[in-house]
Amino acid sequence: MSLSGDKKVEMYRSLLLLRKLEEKTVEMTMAGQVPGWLHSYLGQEAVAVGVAAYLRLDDFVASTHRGRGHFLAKGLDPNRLLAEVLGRQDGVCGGKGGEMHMADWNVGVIGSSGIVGGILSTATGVAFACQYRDTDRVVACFFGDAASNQGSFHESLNLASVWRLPILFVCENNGYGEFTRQQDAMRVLDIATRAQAYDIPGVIVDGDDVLAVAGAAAEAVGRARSGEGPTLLECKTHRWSGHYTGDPQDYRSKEELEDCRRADPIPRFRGYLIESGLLTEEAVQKVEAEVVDAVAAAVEFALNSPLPPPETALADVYGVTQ
Amino acid sequence: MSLSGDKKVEMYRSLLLLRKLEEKTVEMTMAGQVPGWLHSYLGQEAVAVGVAAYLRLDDFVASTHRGRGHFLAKGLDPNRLLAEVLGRQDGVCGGKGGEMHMADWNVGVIGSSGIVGGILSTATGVAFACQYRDTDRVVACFFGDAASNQGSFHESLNLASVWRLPILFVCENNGYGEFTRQQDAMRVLDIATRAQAYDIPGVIVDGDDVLAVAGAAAEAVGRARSGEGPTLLECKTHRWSGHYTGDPQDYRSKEELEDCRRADPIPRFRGYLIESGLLTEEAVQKVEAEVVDAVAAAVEFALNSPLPPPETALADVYGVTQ
Amino acid sequence: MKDSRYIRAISEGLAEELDRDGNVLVLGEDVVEGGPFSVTKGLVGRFGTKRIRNTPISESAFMGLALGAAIAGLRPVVEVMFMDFLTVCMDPLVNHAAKMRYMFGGQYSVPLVVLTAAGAGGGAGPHHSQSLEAWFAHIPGLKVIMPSTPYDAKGLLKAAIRDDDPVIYVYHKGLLRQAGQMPEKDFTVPIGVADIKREGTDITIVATGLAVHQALSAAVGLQEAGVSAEVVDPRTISPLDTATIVASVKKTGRLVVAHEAVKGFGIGAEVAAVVAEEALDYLDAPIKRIGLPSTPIPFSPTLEAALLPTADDIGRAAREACGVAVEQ
Amino acid sequence: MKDSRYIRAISEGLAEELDRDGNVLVLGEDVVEGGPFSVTKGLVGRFGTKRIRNTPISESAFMGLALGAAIAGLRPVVEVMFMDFLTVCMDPLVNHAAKMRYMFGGQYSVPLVVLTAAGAGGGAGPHHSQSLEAWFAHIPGLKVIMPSTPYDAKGLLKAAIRDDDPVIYVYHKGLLRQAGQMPEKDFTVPIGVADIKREGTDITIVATGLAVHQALSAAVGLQEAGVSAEVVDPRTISPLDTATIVASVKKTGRLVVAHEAVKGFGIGAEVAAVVAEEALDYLDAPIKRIGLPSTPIPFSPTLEAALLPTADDIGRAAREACGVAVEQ
Ligand SMILES: Cc1ncc(C[n+]2csc(CCOP(=O)(O)OP(=O)(O)O)c2C)c(N)n1
Ligand SMILES: Cc1ncc(C[n+]2csc(CCOP(=O)(O)OP(=O)(O)O)c2C)c(N)n1
Ligand SMILES: [Mg+2]
Ligand SMILES: [Mg+2]
Repeated sequence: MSLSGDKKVEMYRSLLLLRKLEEKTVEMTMAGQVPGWLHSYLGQEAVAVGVAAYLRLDDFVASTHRGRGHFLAKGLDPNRLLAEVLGRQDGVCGGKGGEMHMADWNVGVIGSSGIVGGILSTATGVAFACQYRDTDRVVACFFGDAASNQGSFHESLNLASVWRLPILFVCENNGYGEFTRQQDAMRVLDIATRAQAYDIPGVIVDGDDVLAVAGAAAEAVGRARSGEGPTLLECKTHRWSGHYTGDPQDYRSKEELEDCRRADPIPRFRGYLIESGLLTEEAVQKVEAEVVDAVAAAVEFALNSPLPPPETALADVYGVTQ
Repeated sequence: MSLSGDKKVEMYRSLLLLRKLEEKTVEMTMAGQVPGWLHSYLGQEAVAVGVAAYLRLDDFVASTHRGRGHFLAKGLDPNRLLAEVLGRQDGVCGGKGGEMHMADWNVGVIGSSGIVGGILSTATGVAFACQYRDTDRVVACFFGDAASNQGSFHESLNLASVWRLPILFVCENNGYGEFTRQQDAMRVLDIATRAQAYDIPGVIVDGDDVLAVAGAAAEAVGRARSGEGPTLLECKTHRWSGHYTGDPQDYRSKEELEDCRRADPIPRFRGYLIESGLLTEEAVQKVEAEVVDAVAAAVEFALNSPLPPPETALADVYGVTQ
Repeated sequence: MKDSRYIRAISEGLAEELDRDGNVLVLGEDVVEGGPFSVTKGLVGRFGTKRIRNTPISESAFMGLALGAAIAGLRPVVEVMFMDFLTVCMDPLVNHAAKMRYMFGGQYSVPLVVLTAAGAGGGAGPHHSQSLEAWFAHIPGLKVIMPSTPYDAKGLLKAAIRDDDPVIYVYHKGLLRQAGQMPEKDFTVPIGVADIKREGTDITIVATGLAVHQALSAAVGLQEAGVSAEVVDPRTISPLDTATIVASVKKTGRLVVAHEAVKGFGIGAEVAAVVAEEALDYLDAPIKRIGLPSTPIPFSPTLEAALLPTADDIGRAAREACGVAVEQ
Repeated sequence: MKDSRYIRAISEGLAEELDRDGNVLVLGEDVVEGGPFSVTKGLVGRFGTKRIRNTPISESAFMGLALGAAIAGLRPVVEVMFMDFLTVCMDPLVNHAAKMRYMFGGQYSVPLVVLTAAGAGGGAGPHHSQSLEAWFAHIPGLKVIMPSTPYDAKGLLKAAIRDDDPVIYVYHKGLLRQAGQMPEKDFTVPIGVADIKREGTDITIVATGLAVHQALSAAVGLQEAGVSAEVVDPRTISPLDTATIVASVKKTGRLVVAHEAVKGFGIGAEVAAVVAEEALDYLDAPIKRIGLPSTPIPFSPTLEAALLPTADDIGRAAREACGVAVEQ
């Protein structure tokens, strides 16, 4: 199954939405409008969009503290996403989760976690349910390079492997866990190597090339859907910003930061689309304008959303007893 | 460094001590003299003795619920070991630890754990201390095949690898975790494969061949002593008895159980010693007689040791505040 | 009504719910063979390995897996062999299962049951003997139950499986052979409702798990000394039925709280605190708590016996509270 | 004496102990860069990466590693960035560090300090805001301290590093900029000794961590209403200095206990229970507890603020206990 031209244009729009909404969110954070921390996804957009390309609405994603890109790519409403980041009533979790803890089951967003490695086993469990019910639905679970040093990574991959669960473990390798370089936290540089410990395929892909990511994901999704079990997909990518918005990044050289930006997935993909005649310069402008509008609409929606009523703070700790 | 003839004879004696003391302990367990459960080490003796061959008194071992063999091989006094198994005052932990929780720092026995995978990180920490202090002491940490599915395995090996700690991770692969076969708990059958996830050597050895184990351990100990970091050493062996003494083993066929016994490391090593002229038939009798005596002495010592005074139950929760 | 043992009550409760609802399944280490105490024994014959499933030794992953299955609509029962092992899977339980409904704005239900054996006795040693219910009771979003009789064991298990929140189901190993009566037909025991196991007028003994039976036995001795003890079994630790406890203390004017867990910062503290908050003026004597002293559980049965709370300890505390001469 | 902030008190305490004893070292995620709250900032310049060491994200392994180092004679200080993350390393702490001295018959000392940030405020959300001290206080073998002032922060940290038992050192993020005085010279604050932060005669307020300051602020308002409040800061949660608490209540006859952790099954319950056991006859009013209601901590600052205990809550409870009109 290859991607249609329309689908590719849609992917371009998605990349742009992730980028522009992120830029805006970072700006709002610097302006003090966002409570808590913000973990910017700038630079890594091709991973989210590439993996989402072959996911259906009834498939799932699960994610991390750096998760908004994954959610947008899966189809989470940008308005409700941004409202959540601002802790507003119309946020997708009513303001209770915020940036690091978001879910929207209706579009297949299982959720994210402020605990590094915390979501892998839950995602594995959703994949288990997909299998238990004899569906062909699949789960894509995102996590960082540093998260692959947590015990939950090992246990979840082993369990998914032995039960052949329909799940993609997508490692977004941006070379850092907070301020620590990957090579200071592990001796393997290819996380995909770790797949061998579970006898599952480990695939490495250029995470700044959205089509390459999509291609690798397609194969892994295919395996998962047809009952062949999990894949570990490592996407090598770049974290443009600091660990959190405001991180001065003293631990990175100027050259390194410039290199990061050179890997920008968006102009690369745009170039491809134009070259292959899928997008004209005009169409590029149009998509851009639409995305700018969407971002503006999200900002307006989010800022206009009221703060949640204090009494909701006590709601939903327990369900209604039957 | 190769093993001297004397050392080999000593290893034979050690194998025999492990075997005979174990047979006696199992007998006492069946007779209701041992509190709690007993996890028999019958059949796996070559692993403990082989690994211990190149360890110095000031090196360390750490172990599991199935740990008495490791401790005896490292030099723990059989009298005090058996007294501990019986929960007596002269037990090596005053009766507080019992079979699953034993330590004797004086002979380099760090300790064991009733929590599967629980000791790996502690052992890694002792190795860290050896390195921090610029010594050439090393740690051998034993664990089972099933324990390699715990997160602590992954995290500990990664940490030991990245800091190049002087430790041998010795996986005693007996093919079972309790009643579950290895292949039902993981898809890799060679645990040594998992070493690749940490870029450390992963070595497989016949765990029923004490000289093979010793040879592999020698190399790993050498690496550790000289600052080259950890090794994952997988010893394929056989668990003769059930998971615990009394386990009817319905889940294993008669043939399998017979095959187990055919792998007996002791006659094999005895044959080698006799063939190579290191041991005469007479000497064999003598060693055997000595071991039988030692076992009888241990039993007498342990049974004569009083139950611990009840007031000690309150002691040693905290240290004396300075 | 029929006779049953506690262990059988659990197996039957599981079997009935597995039968009733195809979404129910049982996961854990060696559950196919029955687990460490045979509570799942025989289930695989009826329900197959799809629904009765052995897991690798990876408590953290299979707990999280069960959570994922639960939010996707299944109703997993996860066995963690010994409560001590919950230390390796606190994160999925506490940061995820407990908070998922709340932090995601009410989107999810988490119908997850964790079945685990607590308690000491018989030389299981420091890693197979702990009673850690207080940890889970302190976490909003979790429910904690500790049945003391076969009736409660079955009724609460079935209620837990049908409940839409994560429930930690703690049974004491020492209760497995406990006998009792229960209905032939389907029944549940409501979560969050205490049970007065014995009525009395002079003193309230709130006891949980194995200690309920110690309290009942102490009550017999107390009766002989002219003291009428009421034994209240909360059954559910969280949410705690404070109304029943407070009402009982208001009636009797005296309170002893007993459990096997370490006394300090144990659930007995909460019971005492609630009473000191809501019924202080009714108290005729200081509140007494019985629990394990501040020690790990030692292996040697002699040492273990020296530490574990007994019926005598409860009886003695009750006599003191009532100002009745204490036997030597 | 000199002025210092709480954050500086911690860094200085670490630096002095690192200086004093070559066995002391600091481990944790990004401790080289200072950790999430800069408490280890600058140490690497003086002590190098051998002694100030970044770890992979593997809390369970590096906690166990620190334990192994401790039994081998080093004195590691391990930073776990947020107390919520302790859920992933309960096993090395609870089953190993806490029990090792005991279960191995007194062979080992475990001079291990766990440094961790607790508490909510500012939208850190459900996974970066919890106060879980009650869990650790319930585990024999562990010590738990919660300093509320720069003086206590430094003195207790130094005492903890010199202590031969595992100590969980909990600081509240909201205290980091707290200012206070302390000696120029080396000093320690003994573990296990409470501090009366304000003397009073009408009511005792036992408060921990950030709540100490809320209690002190409430005490000012109470004074204006004619109520003299004594504020007792246990400083050490376990072992708890019950003597000081009980003596204070015997003097004042009233008790409010306040902390930020969830009220139910929190450490306030233990304080209340001890008083109901040892000073019941001195109580002139029901014991009141202030703490978080039974909820996770939500992200939105509006919601968070609706839940977190305040000085007003403490003041109101104290007035009620004293029968003084409560302000609207
Ligand atoms: C259990 C746990 N430990 C530590 C942290 C603090 N922390 C948050 S993000 C992060 C780094 C994660 O790195 P990686 O997994 O590579 O993801 P990235 O941030 O690069 O996307 C750390 C250490 C945490 N949130 N949870
Ligand atoms: C955390 C934990 N989970 C489960 C158990 C119960 N248990 C004890 S031994 C064992 C099997 C261990 O298998 P393996 O690691 O292969 O060692 P072996 O018994 O074969 O020597 C299990 C599941 C435990 N003690 N601790
Ligand atoms: Mg990263
Ligand atoms: Mg095994």
